[in-house]
Amino acid sequence: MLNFADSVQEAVAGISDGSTVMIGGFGNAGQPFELIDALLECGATGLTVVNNNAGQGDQGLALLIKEGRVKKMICSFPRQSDSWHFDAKYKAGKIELELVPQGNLAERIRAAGAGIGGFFTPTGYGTMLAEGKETRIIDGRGQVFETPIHADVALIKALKADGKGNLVYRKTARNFGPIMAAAAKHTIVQVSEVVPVGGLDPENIVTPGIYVNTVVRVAASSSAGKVA
Amino acid sequence: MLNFADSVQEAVAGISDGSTVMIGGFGNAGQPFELIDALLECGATGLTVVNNNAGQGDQGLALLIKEGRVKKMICSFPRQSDSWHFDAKYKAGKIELELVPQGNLAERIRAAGAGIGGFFTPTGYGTMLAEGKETRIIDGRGQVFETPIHADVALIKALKADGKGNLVYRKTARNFGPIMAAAAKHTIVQVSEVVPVGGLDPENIVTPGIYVNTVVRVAASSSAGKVA
Amino acid sequence: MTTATTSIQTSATPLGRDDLARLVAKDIAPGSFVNLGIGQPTLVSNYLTEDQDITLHTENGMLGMGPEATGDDIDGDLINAGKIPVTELPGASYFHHADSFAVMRGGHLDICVLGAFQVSATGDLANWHTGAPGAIPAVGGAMDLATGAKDVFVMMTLLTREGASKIVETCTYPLTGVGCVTRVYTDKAVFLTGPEGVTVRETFGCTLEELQKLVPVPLNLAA
Amino acid sequence: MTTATTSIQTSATPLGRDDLARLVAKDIAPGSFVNLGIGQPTLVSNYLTEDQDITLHTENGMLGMGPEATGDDIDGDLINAGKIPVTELPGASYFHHADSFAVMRGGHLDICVLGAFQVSATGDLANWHTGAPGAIPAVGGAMDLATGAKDVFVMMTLLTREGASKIVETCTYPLTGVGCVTRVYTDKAVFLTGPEGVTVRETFGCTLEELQKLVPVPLNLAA
Repeated sequence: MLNFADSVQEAVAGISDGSTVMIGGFGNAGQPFELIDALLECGATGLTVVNNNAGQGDQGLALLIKEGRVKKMICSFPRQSDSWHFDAKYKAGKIELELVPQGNLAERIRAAGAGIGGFFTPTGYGTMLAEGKETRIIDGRGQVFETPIHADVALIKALKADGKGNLVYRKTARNFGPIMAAAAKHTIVQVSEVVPVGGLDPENIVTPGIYVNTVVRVAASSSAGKVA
Repeated sequence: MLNFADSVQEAVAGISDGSTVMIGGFGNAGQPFELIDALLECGATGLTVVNNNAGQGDQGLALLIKEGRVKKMICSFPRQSDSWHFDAKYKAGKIELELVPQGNLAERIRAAGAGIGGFFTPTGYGTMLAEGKETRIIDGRGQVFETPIHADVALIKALKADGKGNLVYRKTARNFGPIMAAAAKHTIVQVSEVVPVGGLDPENIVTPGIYVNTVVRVAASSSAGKVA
Repeated sequence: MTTATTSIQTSATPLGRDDLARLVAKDIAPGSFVNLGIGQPTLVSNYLTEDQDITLHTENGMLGMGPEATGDDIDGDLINAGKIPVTELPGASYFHHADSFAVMRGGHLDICVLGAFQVSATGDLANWHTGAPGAIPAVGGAMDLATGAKDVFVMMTLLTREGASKIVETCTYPLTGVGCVTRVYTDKAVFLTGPEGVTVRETFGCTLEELQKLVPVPLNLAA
Repeated sequence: MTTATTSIQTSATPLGRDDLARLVAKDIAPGSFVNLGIGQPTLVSNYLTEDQDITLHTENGMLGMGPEATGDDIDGDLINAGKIPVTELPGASYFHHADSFAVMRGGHLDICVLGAFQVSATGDLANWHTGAPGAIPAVGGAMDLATGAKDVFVMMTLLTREGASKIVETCTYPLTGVGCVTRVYTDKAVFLTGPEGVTVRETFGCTLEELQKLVPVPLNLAA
C-alpha cells in the first residue's frame, strides 16, 4: 500500500540492519540526500548499498560509509577525487566491494524488476570482472552470465509524485530511479512536489505508482542544484 | 541517417525479399496500416513477420498473409475470431508459426535492442512452449532460456515525430513500437504529425531518434480510431 | 466433519457467474494491483468498489484502466487485452509492452484472475490450448500472468459440460504454468491450491461430502 | 615504400591535443550518434560543426547533450558522465540508466571515443585499471562503451612518459574489452586496428620507418 510520510525520518523508519539498500543518483544528480541523512540518523547498519558511486565528499552515502554502516558496496565507480571515506575503509579492509560495469549494474537492476533470472552480455567478456563467471559464445561473441540485483529497499529522488505514487523526474537526475524503484521490495521516494491524482499526464509518467511504497516531500531548495 | 519520406511507398521501398519485419500494434491500436499496405504493394515476399497477432479481418497483415508474402509468423496470439487468412494458410501448411508467450515476445524484442545475448525467465517453464529449450533452476524456480529477436525492418506507428525522429505515442497504441524501433536495423515510422526540432519535451520522448531511420506522415483520420 | 462441512457452506445454491464475480471482487484487498483475464474474469471489475481503490493493469500497456468505453468515449487507441475499447481513470499511466510485461513478470501484480480448462491439485494451470489435433495454438499473455502475479485466482465452473471435474490430479491439457494457482473460484466451491493439495474454503449449494464425490482429488477443509 | 611513407604524412610535427581532437571531429560522419569519454575525448566536442549534425550521448541518461554549462545555465540535475554540468540541445531526450546503456550495449552508437593505457595489435583495449597493488578499481561505463559502440576510437599519446609504446602486442594492463578498438588517434600517427593487425593511416612529424622503431608490432601501410 502506498503511504505518504510526513518526514524523511518516518519514511525510512522501517529499514532494518543487514538490508540491501539501493540508492538512486549519479554523482549528485538524483541523489536522495535527505533520505540518506535520515537513514544515517535511524541507525541501520550492516547494509549492502547499491549505487553507481561510493560516496563523495562529506555528505550522503559518504557519511554512511564513514560511520561504518555499510558492509558492502555494489557499484561501478567507487574511486573519485573526493571519495576519501570509501577509500579509507576499503584500504583498511573494512568494506567489501563488488565492482560492476555500469551497464551491467543498470541491466542487473532492471532484470530484478522485470523478473529475469539472469542474462548474457558481451560487456566484461575477457576481462578480470568476468573471472569466475559463466561465459558462452553467442552469435560469435563471447558473453558473460550476469544475475539480477534485488534489494530490500530503494531510496530515490523524483521531481513530482501524484496521489497514486506515479513519478516524473527531472533531466539527468532520472538515472537509476526508475529501475531501482522496480527492483526493490520497498521503494521510498523523496519528491519536490506532490500533486493530486490526475495532476500528471498518463503519457508522461516514468515510474508508475505500482513501484512506489512511500512518498515524502522534501523542499526542492535543499538538494536541487547541488553540483559536485 | 534519418530520412523523411514523402509517401509510405517510398518509406518501404528498401524492404527486400526474405526480410524479418517487425510490425507494431496490438489488435488495431498502433497497427501501421498504411505502411503494411505499402509493403503489400511493394511486392516483398518470403517475409518473417513479428507481430503480437497474425492479422485480423481483410486488412493489413491479414492481407499480406493472404497473398502468400509471409513465410513465417512469430507471434503470441494468432487465433482470433477474424484471423481467417492466417487460419487457412496454417491449416494448409503454407505458413510457419513460432508461438511465443506475449511477455517473452516483448522481452526478446527488448533484448535485441539492448544487446542482450539471451535470458532466463520463469514464463513457459514446464509447458510445451519450452520443449527443446535450455532450462535451469534459479533461486528455486524453473526458468527457460530465451534468445533475442532481431529484425531487418520495423514498421511502427507513433503519434508525433520531431525533426530528429524523436517519437511520442498515444495511449495503448504505444505497445510494441518503442521496443521494435530499438530491435530492428531499419525502423520506419508512420506518424500523424511531424513537429519541428524542439517541439517535443525532452522529458516526455518515448523513442529517441537514434532508433528511427524513416519517418512518413500519414493523415490521422485514415487509421486512428479504427476499432476491431 | 459433517458439522464443519455445514459451517463452511455460504450459499444454499450454486453461484452464478455474477455472484462469483462479486465474491472474487470482495476478496481483493484494498489498494491491490490486479489484472483481470479475458472473459469471465472481466466481470469482476463490475463489482469492485471505489473504497477498494483497486488499480487495474492491462498487459497491452496501461495501469489505471477504467470501465469499458461506450458511445463517444470509444477510442481505437485505448483498448484492453481483449481488444475492447476501455477508459482511463485519473492516475493512469501508459508504457510499452516490455515495461508492461515487466509489471507482471517482475512479481508486482498482487492478483491476476484467469479462466481455466483445468487446475491440478498442486496449482498447475491449463487454460490456453486444448491440444486438439489441428487446433491453432494461441497463448497471449496467459503464461506471463500465471507465472508472474503474486496470487493467481482462477474462475471457472467446477464441471465441464460433460460433468467432469476441472480440478484434477494432473492436467491432461497442455500446461500454462506449474504450481502457480493459489485459489479457484467455482460455482460450487472456493478451493485453495498449493504444494499441500486442495483445501475447500467454502461451498455453494453442496456439502463437502457431495463436493468430494465430484472432485477426483482429496479435499481438505480450511482451518 | 619510402614514397608511400612520405605520402601518408599529413603533418610535419606531432599533433597537440587540440589538433588531434580536431582531426577526430573531422573524421566523424555527418548525422552520427557519438559518445565522448571523460578526459581528452571530451575535447572533440569543441570541433564538431553544426553541419555535421552530430548527436552526443551521455551514459547517465541523455541524447542531444550540448556544451558545458556556465554561469546561470549550471543545473545540478543536468550533468554528463564526468559529472560536469552541461546543456541541452533542441531535440534532446532523457531516459533512465538501463535505457541509456541499452543505447550503447545494443550497438546503436556509431562511435565512441575513449582514452587508453594500451591498445593491442588486434584492438584489445586497456583503459580502466592499472592493476597496481592497492589501487582501487573503478570501471564506470568503459566496458559497455568499448563493447557496444559500432566503432571505438581511442585518443592517446603514442608513448608513455617513460617512452614506451602504448600500442602493444598484448596488453599488460587489465583489459576493458577484447578486439573492440577500430582506430587509434595519437600525437604521432593514426592507426587502424583489427583482426589483421595494425595499419597506419597517416603520420605526424615522422616517417613510417621512424614510427615502426617506436611501436613493437608490425605496422602495415593503409592502401
